Amino acid sequence: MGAGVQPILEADEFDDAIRRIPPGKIGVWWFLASEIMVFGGLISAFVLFSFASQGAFAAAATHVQWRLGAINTLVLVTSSLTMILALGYARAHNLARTRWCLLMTVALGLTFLLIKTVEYTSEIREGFVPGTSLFWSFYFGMTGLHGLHLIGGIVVNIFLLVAALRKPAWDFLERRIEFAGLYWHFVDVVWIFLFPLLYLT
Amino acid sequence: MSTAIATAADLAPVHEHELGFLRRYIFSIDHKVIAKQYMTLSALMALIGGGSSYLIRWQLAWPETSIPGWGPVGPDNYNALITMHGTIMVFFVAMPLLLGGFGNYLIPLMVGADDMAFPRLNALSFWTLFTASAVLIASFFVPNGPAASGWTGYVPLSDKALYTGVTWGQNLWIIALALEFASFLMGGVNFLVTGLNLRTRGMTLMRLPLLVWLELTAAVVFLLSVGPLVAGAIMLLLDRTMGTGFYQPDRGGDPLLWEHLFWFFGHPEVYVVALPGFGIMLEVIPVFARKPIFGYRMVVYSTIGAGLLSFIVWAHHMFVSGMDPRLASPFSVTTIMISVPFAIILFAMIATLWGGSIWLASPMLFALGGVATFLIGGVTGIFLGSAAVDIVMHGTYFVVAHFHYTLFPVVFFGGFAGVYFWFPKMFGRMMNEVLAQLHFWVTFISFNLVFIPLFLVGLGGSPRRIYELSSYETLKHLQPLHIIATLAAIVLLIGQLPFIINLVYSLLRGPRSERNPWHANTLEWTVDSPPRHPNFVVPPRVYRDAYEYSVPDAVHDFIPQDLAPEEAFGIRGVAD
Amino acid sequence: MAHATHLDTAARSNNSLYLFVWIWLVVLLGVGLTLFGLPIPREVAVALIFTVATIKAVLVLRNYMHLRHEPFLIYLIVLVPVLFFIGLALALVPDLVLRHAQ
Amino acid sequence: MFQFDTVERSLSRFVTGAMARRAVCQSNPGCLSGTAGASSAKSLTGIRDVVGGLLPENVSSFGGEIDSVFRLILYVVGFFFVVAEILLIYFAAHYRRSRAKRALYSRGEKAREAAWVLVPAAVILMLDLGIDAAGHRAWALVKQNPPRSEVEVLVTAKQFNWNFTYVDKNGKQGSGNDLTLENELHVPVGKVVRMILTSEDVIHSFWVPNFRLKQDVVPGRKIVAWFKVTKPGTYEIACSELCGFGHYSMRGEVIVHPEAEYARWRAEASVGAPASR
Repeated sequence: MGAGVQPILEADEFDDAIRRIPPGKIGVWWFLASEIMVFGGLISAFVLFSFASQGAFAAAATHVQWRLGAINTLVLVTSSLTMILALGYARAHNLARTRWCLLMTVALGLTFLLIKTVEYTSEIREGFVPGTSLFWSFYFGMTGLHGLHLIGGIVVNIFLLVAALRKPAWDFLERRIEFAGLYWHFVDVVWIFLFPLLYLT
Repeated sequence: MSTAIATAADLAPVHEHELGFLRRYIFSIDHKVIAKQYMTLSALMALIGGGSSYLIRWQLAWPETSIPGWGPVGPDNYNALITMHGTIMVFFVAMPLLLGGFGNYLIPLMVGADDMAFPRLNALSFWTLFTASAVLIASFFVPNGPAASGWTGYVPLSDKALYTGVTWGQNLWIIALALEFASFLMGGVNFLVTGLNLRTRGMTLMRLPLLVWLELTAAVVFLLSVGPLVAGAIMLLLDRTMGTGFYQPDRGGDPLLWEHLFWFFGHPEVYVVALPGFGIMLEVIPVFARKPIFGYRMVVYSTIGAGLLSFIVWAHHMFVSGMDPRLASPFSVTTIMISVPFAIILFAMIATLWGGSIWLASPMLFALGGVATFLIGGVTGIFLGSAAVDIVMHGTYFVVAHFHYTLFPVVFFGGFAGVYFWFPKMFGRMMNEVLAQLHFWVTFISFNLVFIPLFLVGLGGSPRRIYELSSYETLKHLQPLHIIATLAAIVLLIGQLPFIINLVYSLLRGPRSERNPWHANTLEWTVDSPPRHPNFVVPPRVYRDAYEYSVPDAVHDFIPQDLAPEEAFGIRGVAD
Repeated sequence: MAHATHLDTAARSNNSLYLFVWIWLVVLLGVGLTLFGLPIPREVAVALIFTVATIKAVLVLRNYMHLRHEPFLIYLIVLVPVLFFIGLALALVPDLVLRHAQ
Repeated sequence: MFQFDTVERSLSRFVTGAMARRAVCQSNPGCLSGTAGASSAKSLTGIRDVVGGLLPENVSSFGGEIDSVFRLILYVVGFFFVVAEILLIYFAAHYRRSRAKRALYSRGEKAREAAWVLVPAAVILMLDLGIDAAGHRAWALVKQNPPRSEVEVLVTAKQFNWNFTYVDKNGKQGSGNDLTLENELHVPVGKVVRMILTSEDVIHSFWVPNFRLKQDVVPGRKIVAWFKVTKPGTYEIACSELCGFGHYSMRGEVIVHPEAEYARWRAEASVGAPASR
């Protein structure tokens, strides 16, 4: 390909594949890549310290309420379902059900936080605070950070719900629900790993 | 494309004329205005950072005297000064200028997009950074002063107030960095989506201007490296506020964890700053040599290679930190291997000059000056990369001189090259060449006079971050070198006056510039100076890569990317 | 092109599949908990529990986050960070773990 | 790194010898070579002195290894640095813009062109690996397998002091009559001294320029370092990791005694030990 006479568009599969991704979607993915590194860093540190702690972590872990944790996992997984169904119904232009699913998602998210608060209070009553030991530092640090992410997701979903309650532009609503969903499911995936890490080991 | 435009559209359905002052110049969502805001912010922070360097240098040269225009500086103030100097220069000058400023201004124009993919996110990321700077500056005025544990904030020094006496200063430092990271996280996502998905027709990946390639690589490197440090910063903040013990050995924590997490980000961060600087040089050199960049693909691949390598070299900052000595040699190998991609990039720049028709205008001078000085930073890096020699060099002034020789060329030589090169595009006026040349020569000479003596101070064995040499008998003889460096530093600071004068004068009185004063090829030169918002009347169509200079039997010695072949080679001239 | 993508993704979104995946997620949660309860050596249990967690994560990623329909680039965006932080963790092992083992 | 020293010597002899020979030949046409031996030896030591003069005097057994790696890197990167700068300046000066002729159109993408960049890069890669190998030998010697120690000292750093505790010959360390000195380390010349470094508060760094020895001192870790001094005298210890407002004055001294003198000092010190603590 010499001087100014290069082909107008080179045949470049990868290139076109990238262009076809909606900007919003790939933007969310780039953001998630960075989030993976945040939680990845925390989780690696936790795992390594728990290896180093020679059983201290496992001992401390017996004091967390794994039942509540399990219930919370169920709640969060279900909220993922309602979130993705919201997308499905939005694409089918079924407004009533879209609204209902978004509402359920928000409700389930709040339920998760509620249960988490119950856990926190009972643990703190028993005298387990972030400063108690390294395990509890990680426990509160990681679940706290996860909780903040969840709050962010809930806020976004409330915005979408409001948008859905008004007369929505379908194209806009779908895209937003899809992108918000990506984030919501990611927060779910993080919990899927945090639960066994903190409760079951 | 249409998706991209749709998104841009439903986010930014605005036109300048119907905007008031506030929406147009302050809370604007035009990437060109936001870019100028970034540049202004980094210029203001640079004044603080430069001022602190004056205090630091004076203290080192004449420790017993009180500093003219300031007064005496105590050891604790000195530690605070070096901490804030490093933090400000890296996070609040270099990144806002090279990514926030040039990246924001040029990526959409160069790929033929009307604006960033997410204009509001773009504005939000600037205002987040603005808040971060405000927080950092506020930390100067809180009780017990600003952070004083070095820009690396090593624990336990930064972990407990009783070690430095700093209380809220350190917390605000952490918060400022967290906000800064959030800002550039948003910015990085925006860059990547804009640069990859908003490319206009015909703008294939291998036709992207190199600046875009390097900015995008920098963005990816930042996004993927910052996470662990965010995690580490959260732990540090919890340690300081919630009484946890992540970094306190007596409670099962480990100080080396912070060093690992910090440098896992800290080293890639150097490339986040360096690559855009190189990008500017790579844009300027072909234009003023009137030659295609030598080995475009080589440069692209070495850039990506350098980006990947930067993730597996961090422990070279920790050779003598007490980490497992078996880690040293592998990290030595990867570290020294970094010299290969950067050598390729630098050789490509030099080879581009060969057989060219070179015009040493101020942008070219700064670009070449940047290459010439960065070579010193690069080669001295090999000494530090070798674990054995690093036993001697680590934590000495050799390191200080080394990283100033890597960062100053890319940030300031690169940055000034960019300003002199794109000023006509940004403001529609030319800058004064005489003042520019004066500015270059003063900066170039005084910069080298500051830091070459510091290499010798380091070889002489002087640790860095010490308040005065005189407490060590064997270091006393190095004092004259410090005095030379300080005098040169003062000249360097004063030497920026021509630039400031030039800037102000040209903004007001500079001669009007046409669209394409340098006869360059990339798309930003095909629109008005300054460009309108949205950038392009019709989405441009790209026919070739960005460096078609001096093509045989073409009408002119340059062929803009969007010029139809028949116009480029037919009898009709270039429609400029 | 926006319209085009919207149409074919609409064709993809499939509520019965989503429900099916959810059932699997719940089942796997149960499996994880039973493993936790079973009287088997801790190491084995932990290993299995995390295998289950990984399967759940993959289910969510591929079906709810539509990764199965995405181009190669998005796989890269997900996998490269994972590789990086695993590499970081491995590099930390000598300093954080082996030190105590001695 | 002995191989490298011989290479360095012969290489430098060759260069200087050639230069001397040319000088002689210019003076008288019918010249005989071989007059260069002495001068080359001198200029050889010249090179090493200039390099050595930049660093503090080395008095440790392993410092020479590190210095030779330093010189190896200096020669290698020095060569590429000089070549690159010369080309940069020469091109910039020689190919000044001329309205008359267009610049040469070369995209540097054909293999023959790209070779101008890729071949030097490949050479650099080779040399890098050489530097790695040389560096690894020196590193392993200093940090990886400390030799059997003859004197053992517990070094405890704290803001802003160095404390040196000698394990009492009869009785383990910690038994009442250990000897602890502040900012003052006495060691015998020519003996392997083994240090166990710990910190009470923050990270410090034990740095003796003349020993070419630096080791961070980390709280919660017991880090082992060693050295063997080849020349009696007093050498300064500097803290080279920022450790607070007193960092700049966290200074200590290593006093290296001849053996007999050290034995005498040790005997006296132990007697007065309880008093001195």
